[in-house]
Amino acid sequence: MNVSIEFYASLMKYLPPGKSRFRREIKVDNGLRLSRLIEQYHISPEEAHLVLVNGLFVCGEDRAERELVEGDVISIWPPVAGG
Amino acid sequence: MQHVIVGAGPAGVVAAETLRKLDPDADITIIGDEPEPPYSRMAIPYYLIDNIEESGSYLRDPDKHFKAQNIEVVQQRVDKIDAKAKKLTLADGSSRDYDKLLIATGSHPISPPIPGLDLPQVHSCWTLEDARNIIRLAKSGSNVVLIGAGFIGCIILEALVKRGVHLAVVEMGNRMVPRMLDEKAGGLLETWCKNKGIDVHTSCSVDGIEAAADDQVEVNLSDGSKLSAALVITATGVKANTDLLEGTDINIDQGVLVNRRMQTSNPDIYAAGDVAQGVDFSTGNFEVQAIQPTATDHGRVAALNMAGKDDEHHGTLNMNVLDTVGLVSCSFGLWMGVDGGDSAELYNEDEFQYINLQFEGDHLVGASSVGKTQHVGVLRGLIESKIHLGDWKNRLMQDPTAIMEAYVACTQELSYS
Amino acid sequence: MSWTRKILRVDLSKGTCTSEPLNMEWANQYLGQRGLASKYLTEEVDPKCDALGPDNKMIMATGPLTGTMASTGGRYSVICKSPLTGAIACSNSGGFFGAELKFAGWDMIIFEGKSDKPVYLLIQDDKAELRPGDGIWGKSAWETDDILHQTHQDPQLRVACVGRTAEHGCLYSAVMNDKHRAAGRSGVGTVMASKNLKAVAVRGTGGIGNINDAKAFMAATNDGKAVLAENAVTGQGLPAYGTQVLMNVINGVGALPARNMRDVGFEGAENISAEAMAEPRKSDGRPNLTTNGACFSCTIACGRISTVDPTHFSVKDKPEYQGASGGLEYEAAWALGADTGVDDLDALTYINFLCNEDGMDPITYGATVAAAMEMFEDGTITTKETGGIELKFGSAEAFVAITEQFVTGEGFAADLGMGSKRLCEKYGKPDLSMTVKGQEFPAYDPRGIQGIGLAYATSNRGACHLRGYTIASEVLGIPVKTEMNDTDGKAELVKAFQDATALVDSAGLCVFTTFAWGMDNIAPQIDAACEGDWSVENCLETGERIWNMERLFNEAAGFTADDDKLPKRLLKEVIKHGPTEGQVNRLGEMLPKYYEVRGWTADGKIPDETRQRLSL
Amino acid sequence: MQKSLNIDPGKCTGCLQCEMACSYEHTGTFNPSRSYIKVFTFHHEGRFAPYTCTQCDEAWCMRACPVDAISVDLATGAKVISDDKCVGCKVCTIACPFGTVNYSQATGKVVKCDLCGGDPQCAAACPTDAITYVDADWTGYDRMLASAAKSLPSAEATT
Repeated sequence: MNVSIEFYASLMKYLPPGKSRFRREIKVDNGLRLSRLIEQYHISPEEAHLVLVNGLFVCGEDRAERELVEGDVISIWPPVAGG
Repeated sequence: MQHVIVGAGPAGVVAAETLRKLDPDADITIIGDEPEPPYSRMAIPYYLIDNIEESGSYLRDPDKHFKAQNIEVVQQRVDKIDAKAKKLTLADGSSRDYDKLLIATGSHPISPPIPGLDLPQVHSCWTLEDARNIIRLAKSGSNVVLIGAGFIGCIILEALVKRGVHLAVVEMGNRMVPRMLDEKAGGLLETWCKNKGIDVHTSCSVDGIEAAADDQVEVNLSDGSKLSAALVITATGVKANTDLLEGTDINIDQGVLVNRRMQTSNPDIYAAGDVAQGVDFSTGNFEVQAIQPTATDHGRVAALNMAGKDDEHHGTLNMNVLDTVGLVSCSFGLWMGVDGGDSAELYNEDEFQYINLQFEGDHLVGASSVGKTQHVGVLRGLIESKIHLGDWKNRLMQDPTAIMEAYVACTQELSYS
Repeated sequence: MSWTRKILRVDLSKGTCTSEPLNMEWANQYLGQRGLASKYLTEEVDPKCDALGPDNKMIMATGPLTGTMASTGGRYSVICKSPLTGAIACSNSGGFFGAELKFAGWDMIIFEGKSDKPVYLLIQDDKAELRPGDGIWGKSAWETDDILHQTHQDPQLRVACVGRTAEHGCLYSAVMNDKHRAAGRSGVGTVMASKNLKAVAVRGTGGIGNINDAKAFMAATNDGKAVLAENAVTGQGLPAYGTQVLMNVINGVGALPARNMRDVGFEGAENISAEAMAEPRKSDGRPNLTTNGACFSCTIACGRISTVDPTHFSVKDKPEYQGASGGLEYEAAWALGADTGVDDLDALTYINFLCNEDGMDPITYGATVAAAMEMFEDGTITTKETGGIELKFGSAEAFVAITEQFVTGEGFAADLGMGSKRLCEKYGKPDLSMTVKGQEFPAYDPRGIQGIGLAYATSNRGACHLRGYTIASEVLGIPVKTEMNDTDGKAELVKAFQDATALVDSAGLCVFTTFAWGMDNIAPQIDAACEGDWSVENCLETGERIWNMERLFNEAAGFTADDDKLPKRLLKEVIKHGPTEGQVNRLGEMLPKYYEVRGWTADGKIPDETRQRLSL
Repeated sequence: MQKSLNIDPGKCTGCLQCEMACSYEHTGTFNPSRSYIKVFTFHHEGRFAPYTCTQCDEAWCMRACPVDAISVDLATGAKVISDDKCVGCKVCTIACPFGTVNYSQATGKVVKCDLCGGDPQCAAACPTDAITYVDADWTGYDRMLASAAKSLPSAEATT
């Protein structure tokens, strides 16, 4: 199935080659779990601080359970803040 | 190898130490004619205000240093040099042989042609002995007249003020320290001194000094005023001590003429310090500078060559730093500027602040400042390294206080790793 | 003890500068900076006074940790009654000015009265005097800074001053210090200019040597610095990406307001994000971001130092704007960018430079331009008012043009200088002003994030994120994640953030430390520096006391519970798409609970028992 | 192996922790105006550069001192000022071409970096490793000496 990944800030280095600044359309196995996808890109649990699926926050405990579906947009940030 | 150094000031001492570093086995002798261990005139003002003991003016620890360095220090006047025989005759009749001789006899204060200078209330301020006399006569509340507001005169101003005397200063030039600072800077010093209660007479000379009642003298000025004084100090300049070389075939002008190796016209005789007319960094001319940093530079270069290292001196930069009753000023190199050069300055009369930079092309050739104590040495660095300032010249033209920034930017890599 | 225990009182009417001892009883109750100066203000100023009249006072105040080795200990605040809101104003700034004031031996300066001629205050250690300001009045803040440095020939002189906008009466002008740090909000610079005070130049050589327990202080500050260094946010995230990293985050979670908060979500967000700032550009291969810079004593160093693309239309013929200077921080990037619909990074950086150079709060300025743009699009404002400028959402050219006009005080500047509340009222569209108590919102939409809406509504200085930054919890998970769209627990969360922030602001520290530090990191540093009891409990109570004192000032100024509200748009107009689709802010669910946890009455008044509990 | 201060301006953020650490070590106060290390800010370039004495072998300050108040700390190689001997004549402040020996109004003496006796506090306080205390044969030190030597022709004469 097709999903989109968006890696921001210092996680941009984990993006596969592509044109867009942050976003890549990728193919993944049906039913892939969110935590597995994060592992596939070698992003450590500490680095994957803020994880959104379709703009909605998914906390650390729920990531192992969360099954991705066709068209999901997964956005990941390292620990950041501002103000 | 026999190295003999005549003169126990900074030039002589640095030369001796440099020689020792280069040649552990040489015989090295310093012969000085003052009845003191080698001392520094720069320290005299601080001795005058009891900040230091006499020993605080010593160039090195007299008990240990020279012995440890195996440098012989002899207190004797040298009467005669026999350059052919390479032999010195001392005042006590003894003699010394040398292989290489360094003349570092310094300079002495000039007595201006003023009637009455021989009165016992009149002293110069040059030697420790002079300082002792000044301390004796400059009692709190007494009147003191200082003739000459040159560098030497100015460095003792604070000491005199702190001793609590009523001080008047008479300077022939139109401003204070005319040979070190321009009119704006000299003017700031004058106002500063007046604010401190010093009676400053510029463009004025002393016509004569006469004895008066109660051990006082009367000083008659060209502007018509008469000043009563318990002590008159003359500080009207110095002259190289070249007497010793009179009668030899060594070339003498304002001082002993030397080449870039500090070598006189006699290849075994060198000269250094106030007595030497060495090469000036800025002009390439041979001049007597009579300043402390030049003396030590001369001493080092002379010693290198005396020890057989072929070292040509790039010239000494004329520079001065002066603390006039708490107002610090300094000048470097061609502070008066060069033809066709650019200059930048900032002047704040209210705050007693001044900085003036002189450029030739895009490098700095001279500078002077008043009221600055931070990073002033970098002016020497900028001038002496002839750094091409590039765009920083324009920035300094806009803001001449950014001297340290200019130096750091031009010498350090400011890139990111 | 760390206070210098000395206050400089400057009577601008009489032209006098006098020294007086710091009220130590108050210092022990209000700590310093925000708290202590607000105490002085409440004691000395009639809350009903004309903010721009001689009866208002302006206080520049440091904290006890300002000027020390405590990380971020370099801050000062400007406190007065605000001309924009009529409420208490307290704007906090970093840079180097605050520490220098402390080194000169002063905890704070109280300016009162009004000078009949432009002046500046020169402080050289214990010597302070007013000098004629003729040579700097009418100059920008940058020019003023340069002129004062040259006049006094001292590279170490630190200058706080106002730009031209404050002189022209713009109601949200900042006090600028060190060229690109600002006490930015609520028009504190306007108050300064109203007193004919153009600048304060300070040089201090005395330093700070009276730390209560120096050994314990060095240990506590070293521990604090280690915590900041090891924390991923303060040790890596902020130095590398700055606050601007939030642009994509807040857009991603569906809470980035756009086009005067008409929309939520900005399609151009990524073009003006921290990541975009770090990308090499085509013209010269350099990124917008030159480096990160620190304020005094700060071991985080989140500051952005940027350059505009020298080929960009805005600066192409202006070499003076082609060098590096203070770059875009998140709030400015949002207000100048997303809120106006402009996604041209170089144009925004240039406009940000102009905000720094002439001292207008970029949040209020951007939001006011955004309100004007919305009224331009609906035809309320036309090119007749704007002097021919097509002030449309998304037009970088129009925005640059109107800003260049604004700083000179010409054309449409007088209208824009009112702020959006007065501007929208003037043109008959009061609901288009996105403000609380007359002050514009920062960059988080309260429809998407509930708690921040409550923080905005109850902020003592009008809409503001820095009075209770619940975003840390609601979006970033610091210290713990709470649900953005929940209202449960938000009253308690807001109160906790408000009180803690009041304490941090009063210590002389930067609130950004709290991404890594808890009160148990902060209290020991204060406790070692200052005499008295600065336990965690006492620190929190002090924060609460300060919050309530500010509220009392506003109450006396005429503010009521009716002012603790959000604009209709945020309560009624739902978010149209994205992850927060369909949401509005549910302030009504949170506000009564908030009054309750604060120990206030149902109509937002502070009852006697709460005053007594807090020794007010 | 003797160590030296190595400064990497590229890592400096301009926070002045080094200046406070230096002044605290030497005066017991947080007081940048009395720090022996100084951070220069290049606003237009967006650069910061800490700068202090490189303890150069040439030791212009030491040679110019008229009263023997500057000596070499044999353990660290630092050129150290003796407050007891310094009379405050300021000759060293114009002799040092790097501008890193300065007169202190507060003490009436000159001051300069003394490497804190081998534990430089500026390096300890620097949050970004822009200032480190490293073995003297490290390339950064060579570069700094080279730049000094290049800029001042006689710098290597007695080394």
